[in-house]
Amino acid sequence: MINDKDSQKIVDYIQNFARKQSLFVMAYGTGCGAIEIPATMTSRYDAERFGIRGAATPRQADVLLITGYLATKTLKRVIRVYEQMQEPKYVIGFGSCTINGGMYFDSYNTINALEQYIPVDVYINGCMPRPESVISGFVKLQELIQQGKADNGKKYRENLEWYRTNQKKIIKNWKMPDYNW
Amino acid sequence: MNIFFLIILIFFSGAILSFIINRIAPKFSGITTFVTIAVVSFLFFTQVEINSITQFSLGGIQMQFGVNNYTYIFAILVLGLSLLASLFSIKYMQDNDRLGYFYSNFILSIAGMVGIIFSRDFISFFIFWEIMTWSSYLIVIYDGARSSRSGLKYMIFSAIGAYAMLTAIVSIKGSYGTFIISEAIENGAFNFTDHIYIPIMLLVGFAVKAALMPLHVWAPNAYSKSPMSFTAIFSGAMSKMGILGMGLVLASVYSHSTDENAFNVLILRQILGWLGGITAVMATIYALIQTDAKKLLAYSSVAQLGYIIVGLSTGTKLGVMAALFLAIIHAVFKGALFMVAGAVERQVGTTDMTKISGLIRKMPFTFFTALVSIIALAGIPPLGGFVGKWMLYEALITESNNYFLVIVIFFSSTAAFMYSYRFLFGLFLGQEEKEIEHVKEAPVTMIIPMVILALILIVTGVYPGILFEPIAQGMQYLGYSDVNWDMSVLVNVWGEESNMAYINLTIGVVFVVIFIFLTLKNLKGTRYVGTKDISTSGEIPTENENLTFQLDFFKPFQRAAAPLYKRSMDKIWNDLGNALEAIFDFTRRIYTGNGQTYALFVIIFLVILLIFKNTLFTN
Amino acid sequence: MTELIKEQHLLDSLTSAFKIKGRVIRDRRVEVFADKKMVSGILLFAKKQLGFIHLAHMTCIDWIDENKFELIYTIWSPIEKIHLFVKTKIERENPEMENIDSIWDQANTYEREIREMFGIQFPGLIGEQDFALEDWDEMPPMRKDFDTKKYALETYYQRPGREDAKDVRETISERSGTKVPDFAKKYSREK
Amino acid sequence: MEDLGLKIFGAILTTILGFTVGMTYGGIVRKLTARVQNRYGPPFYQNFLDLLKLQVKKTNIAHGFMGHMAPVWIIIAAVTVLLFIPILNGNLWFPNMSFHGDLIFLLYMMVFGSLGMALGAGQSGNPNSAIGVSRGLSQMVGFEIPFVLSLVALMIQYETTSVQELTQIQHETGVWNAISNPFAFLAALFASLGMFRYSPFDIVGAPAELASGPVSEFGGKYLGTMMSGGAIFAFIKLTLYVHLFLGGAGNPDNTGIIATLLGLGVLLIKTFTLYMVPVFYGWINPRYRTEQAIQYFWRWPTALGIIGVIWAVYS
Amino acid sequence: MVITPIHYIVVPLIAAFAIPLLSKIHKELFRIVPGIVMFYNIIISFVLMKEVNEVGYISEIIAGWEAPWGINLMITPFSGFLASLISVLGFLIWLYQYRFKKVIDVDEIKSYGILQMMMITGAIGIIITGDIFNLFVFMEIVAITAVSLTSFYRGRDGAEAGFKYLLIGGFASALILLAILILYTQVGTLNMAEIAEKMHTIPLGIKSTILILFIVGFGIEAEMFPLNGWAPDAYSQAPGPTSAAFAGIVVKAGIYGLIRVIYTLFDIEGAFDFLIIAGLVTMIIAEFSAVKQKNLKRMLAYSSIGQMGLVLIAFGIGTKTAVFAALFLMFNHAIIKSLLFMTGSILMYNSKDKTISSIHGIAKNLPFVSIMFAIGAFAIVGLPPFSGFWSKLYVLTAAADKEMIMLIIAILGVSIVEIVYYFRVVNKLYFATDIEHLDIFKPSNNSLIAMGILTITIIVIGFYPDLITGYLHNAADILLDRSSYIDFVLKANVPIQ
Repeated sequence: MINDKDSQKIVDYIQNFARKQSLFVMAYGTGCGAIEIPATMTSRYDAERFGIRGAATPRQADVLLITGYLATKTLKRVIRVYEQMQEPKYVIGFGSCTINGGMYFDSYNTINALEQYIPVDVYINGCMPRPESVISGFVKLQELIQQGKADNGKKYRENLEWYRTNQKKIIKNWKMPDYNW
Repeated sequence: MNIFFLIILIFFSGAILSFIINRIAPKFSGITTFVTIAVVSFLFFTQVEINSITQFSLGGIQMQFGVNNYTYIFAILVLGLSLLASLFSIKYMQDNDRLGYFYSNFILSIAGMVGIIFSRDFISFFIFWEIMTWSSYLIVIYDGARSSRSGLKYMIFSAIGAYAMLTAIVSIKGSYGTFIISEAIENGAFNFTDHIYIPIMLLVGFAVKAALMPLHVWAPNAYSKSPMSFTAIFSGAMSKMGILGMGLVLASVYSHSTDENAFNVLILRQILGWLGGITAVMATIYALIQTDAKKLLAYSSVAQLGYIIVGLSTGTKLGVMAALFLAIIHAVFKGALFMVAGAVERQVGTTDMTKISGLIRKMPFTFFTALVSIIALAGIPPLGGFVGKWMLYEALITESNNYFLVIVIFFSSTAAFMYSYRFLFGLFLGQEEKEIEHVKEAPVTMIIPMVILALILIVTGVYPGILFEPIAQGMQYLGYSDVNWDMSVLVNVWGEESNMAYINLTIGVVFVVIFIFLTLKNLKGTRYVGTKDISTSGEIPTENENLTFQLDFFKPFQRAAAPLYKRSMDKIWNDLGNALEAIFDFTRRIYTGNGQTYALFVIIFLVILLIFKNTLFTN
Repeated sequence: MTELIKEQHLLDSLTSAFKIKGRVIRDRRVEVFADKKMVSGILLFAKKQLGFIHLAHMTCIDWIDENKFELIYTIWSPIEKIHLFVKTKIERENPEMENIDSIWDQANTYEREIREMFGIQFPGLIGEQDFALEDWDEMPPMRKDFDTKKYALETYYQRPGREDAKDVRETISERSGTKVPDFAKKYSREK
Repeated sequence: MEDLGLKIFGAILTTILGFTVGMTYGGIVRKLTARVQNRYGPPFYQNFLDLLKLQVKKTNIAHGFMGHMAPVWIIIAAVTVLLFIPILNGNLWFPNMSFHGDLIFLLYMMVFGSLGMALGAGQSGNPNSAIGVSRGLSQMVGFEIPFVLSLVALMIQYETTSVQELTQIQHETGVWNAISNPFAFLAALFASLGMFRYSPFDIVGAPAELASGPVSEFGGKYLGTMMSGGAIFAFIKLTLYVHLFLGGAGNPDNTGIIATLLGLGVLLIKTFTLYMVPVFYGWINPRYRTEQAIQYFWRWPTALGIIGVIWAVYS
Repeated sequence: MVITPIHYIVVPLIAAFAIPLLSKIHKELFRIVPGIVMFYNIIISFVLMKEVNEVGYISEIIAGWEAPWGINLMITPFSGFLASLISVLGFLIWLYQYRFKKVIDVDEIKSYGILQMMMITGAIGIIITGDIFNLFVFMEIVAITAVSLTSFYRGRDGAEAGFKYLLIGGFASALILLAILILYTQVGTLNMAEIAEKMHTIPLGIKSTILILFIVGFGIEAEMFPLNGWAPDAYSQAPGPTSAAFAGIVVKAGIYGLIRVIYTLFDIEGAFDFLIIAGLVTMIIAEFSAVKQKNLKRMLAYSSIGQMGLVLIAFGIGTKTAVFAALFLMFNHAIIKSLLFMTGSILMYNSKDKTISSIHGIAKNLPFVSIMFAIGAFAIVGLPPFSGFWSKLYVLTAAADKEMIMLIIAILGVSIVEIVYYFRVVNKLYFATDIEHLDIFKPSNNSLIAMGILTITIIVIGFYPDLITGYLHNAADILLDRSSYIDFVLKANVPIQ
């Protein structure tokens, strides 16, 4: 019965619904964007009504929220956090800096495109994006999840070679532990 | 030859033999010990008849040897534990010097305990008691200068206890004209009407071995400083000798108490109970701030003995049964735990919890033993420890109406979770230390005794009746008639019963269901990772970095309970010791070393005597 | 300038003691220009004798045209309420400066930063080579001759569409009706 | 055998009930908290969604055998305790093995889960977990004292250690223990503040301070299983309180379906009301430090408990 | 060959005069002859002891004058027991000191053996004489020899100790002589049995004065507090074998004098209570003082004083069990303390500054000596299964029979103090290996044999006290029977004409 396609569809639907409605966010407050998170979560915008709540550790989190520019030093930590998260896991790039470097595009220590290093599901534009746009970003992510298109953990695993090459290009002294994928 | 003399002979010749063998082939010293104890155990359990009496006389004193149902409980405990501990000891002590010294004292201390068990008169009881004491003292100082201070402390306190006991013994002889224990009881030595000091002195003597507050201060050091294979017996069995004596005395006192002395007995009961309770609490809170696993266990032993004494002090059927049950269970799990500490010490080289962590992968069997024993220690169902605690609470609430003592005991028992966890966590859990990567599981002869003890704990948890049977018979000897027990059902005075087997069945079913569910569910998706792979805000701990939280583990509790830590019995005894030293120094100065002064002394003495001659001497 | 008595007094006492030049910038701001070797003496004197007990800041400027680094020590006297700038210039080749963290402990932080960002060595400086950067093995990035844009283009993936990033200073200055100063043009990103 | 079948069925039913009610209460509390904070808040079934999501996570990480066993222990403790307390007084639908169990057993069995979790947390090697465990155990020593005092008061007042008996007595006399021994009830109520670990006693998880304390390294199915265990525990504690102090629920004389449903309704009302106490207290109090929390319990609640015991002895 | 008590005195005296002559024949005879004499003493003692145990009393009249006019030698089971104890110890001490390097090396070696032998002879004389003045004479012999032995090493300390002993011992002699004088003026006889018979005729005031003089006089020899100031110095300064002889022999003689006077001569109330109090104070002060001692032999000396206090207590209780216990205690103290002094001296000769702390971990170098010291320590504090336990037990039982509970507690409390200082030494012997011992002074084989015999005795008696208890019971019985002593001397022994 489980192999039955229709019932699998139903199961998928339910699973995706639960995933979509319950997003535990690991907010990696790298840059100035971190200040927008409290506004998003508290009374005025209340992201919890979408089932979005903070997670304290990457083990429990579903969504990795990168809020702002990523220095190469920080990127190392972000990669580790991302790898410690458990699938299905999603990444939201938040603010212009994660998209193209923003105002730091020519900085000697800031990466310019996040998806080169870890797979990103949704980018939220703006410098900084207001809570409305953050929530809209989350809603977009939820749509993707419901459609089953958002599982980038698998993508990361499958293209690990490529991501690693990119990561190692800028993190010269690669001392990360090896995971038993 | 009489079986009792044969046993003593075997023990003493075993002691001498192991001493000699060590000179020839140190390897076989431990095996000799094991064989000696095994032979004695075999003889004891096959040849000795319960309630048979052997009479003889030594130094003009009538003596009796014999075993009754009550002491038989302790015989099982002592011989069983000694057998396992001596097996454990073979490999544990392998690389040490002076094995002959160790093993001959080892055997002598066991001989002392077995002798105590089959002594039916006070003199042989005392003789064996002292043999046990000094042989164990010699083992405590086995470790050299480091432990000589704790050894001396142990010896002094033991002497205080032993001499208190001797005072009572000779007083019994003086007042009741016999040294035979049963006759003394019949003659009313423990009536608690006149010669109240006799039972009290005896209790003081036993209380020292049972590490009752305020006479416990020797115990933590002595337990932790002696070799672990001996401490397993030291804490497991030897402390129970104190319990044996206390049980005997208290049972006689209670069963002979009449209306006139009811109040006295009540006071005694309350004092003992509270002393036991305070012992339990204080030892517990000191246990949880220890960083050395051995010391933690030592304090824990003191605390557990506190429970047992509380149980004995109630004097009720359930209370005494709880105490005896706890005594056996405590011997089992504390024996196992000290063996665990010993195994860790041997394999790693230290038991300092701040230096060790993450041994679970290296020493799984040891961890299993530790886990089971700790569950029993904490009194968590379904293991044996719970049964004992259950009976203790029931006795306190339903039979002896000592409600606030319940709270004290419960506080201690809850705080015991803290140090129990600390022990498991400190040694076995947490991140793996880089320095102890080479560590392997302990040798088989060390694992076997530990695992046997763990299995005993599990079985007694499900079927406490196995232990209830001998205990009930022993209690009948003490004068408690109509002791009910069932294989797995606990009944309190109000008629309520708890079926341990039933509970265990439930737990087992739920366990299997959940375990299968968790294990099978997305089996492939489950990854086991190393303990270095933890979420540390993205930071990567280096190879040598150990993030395990070990120092000041219960600092907040320590702060909250700061008033409790202020008064330390050690300090009070130290002050007393210093005061005595001052007195000694003063008396020393009487001897000035000056001839004239001495001559003056003589003259003064003569003059004083002449002045007071009429008051001193009459016709 | 009559109201700047205490500033002038301070300057006088410094110049008379050390034979150095200096000036009063405005109220509560005094700067002196010292030789490399005199700096620690001046600082110690200011700390012990004049009450400048606080090292507020320490920084470096790369005067690439003069081929010099300028080190600026900002110290503060809570009694006089004056910021004193002690400035000194050192050669750009193999730059080396005296370590003053024995005078003020907090100088250690600044010195490590300057060492990392400008490559100025402070003999006897305690602390790891890495300060803010991690595994940096290029030219110290705050030097004027380090081309950060070139480095970024080479090292990081550049998202297409970002090439039109122009120097917008012209436009902004036109919009506000001012002119871009000459020195600014010199350091324009678009050579 | 028929009896056994019924029991198994009842056991499953009880577990489902406890689980559902516990989870729902948790959801409602989240909603209420949001409303108090002037937010819209998540739906009341949010907890179920969270749990489902955690259970359908594709990968899970365990740090070793004890890490794997920790949720098992919690569930064992939760389900066992649940089966040994009466859900409805004398109702056959719920297996109610409490004839055999008693309060002391329950007290210790509840710790079983905590210990399992602590061991699992310990094996993860995360310092936050260990600190959380240390705090949790310390706090437990704090609140157990007033709690046990109140229980002892009850036990000696009615000379029984069985929950079932206590409920039955209240049912027969019609006087709740909360009224017949108000001091013990108050002490227990204070203890419940610590037991539910809402603010100001949320020092174990301590968000923003310890990551999430002992569960820092647990995710996916492990976290989900722990959550369900926690939910059942919440229900257990509430039911236990209701049966001990608030007259229990259910009518042993009438075990028909309607009466059962009615009894359940009463149970839910009482438990929910009780649940609001720690929640309300939490809304208006910031987090204590550990030693403050312990000392909090050792002051007034303990005093109340002692008065309660004296009251029980002399009444 | 007929053995009579006179041999005790005659043989050593002859030997003492013969030794200087014999030594011309062969040098070694210096040392060997005293040993032969000692061994002969043992033979006499055992023969006499066996006999006296059956008969009750043996009397020997010297120079043909019958008692009460002449001097008679009296062997009772009590004195027979002490005499054999002293003989055996004397022989063992001789065995121990034979080839004892520290003694041999000194020039006065010739006098040493003679002095030692004469001291023992004097002690035996005290015990077997039946004449009070004769007793005084023997006392003087003991005192003089003891003083010269104390200052045997002619150092400053030895001389000082000898002087102290001489001073206090002079007091003792003077007081005893005074007492005898007064006694003679009152009863006109020096025979002890006759004195005892006529004692009731003396007025109480004079009687108690005499008693006090005797108590103080003998108390000095018996190390009663506060008359024992000489003892620690003398013990610690004397050569090792002599210290053992002091503990085992000299003190026993003093105690004998005291007991004979109080038990046989006088019939006064309160003397027993006085003994208890004096013994208690002696014991407590001495044991307390011992704790703080740094010199091992001084510590042993204080311990010895304390044990004597215990003996006094036991005699003071005065019941049959108590006297039996006291005798047992004397026996134990003699063998154990001798052993301790023998081993302790060897240990002390190995320490540079004569302190306990400087013999850390010497057990490695001197295993046998150390273990014998340890056994001695175990025995003296009364740990079973060593002999010391039994005597302590009997003392306590005797006290308990009279319901003297505080006394029991005091005795046992002091025993704890004893444990403290003895175990401190044992701890140090065995378990501190931080000091290297280079040139070790090792005991010769004959010393080891002597010590070994004592050790084995301790253990054997510990396991089987019945070996001697029977005899001791008999001795105690007869000691308590004052009238039979008088009757035997004055009536039964009068030749029938």
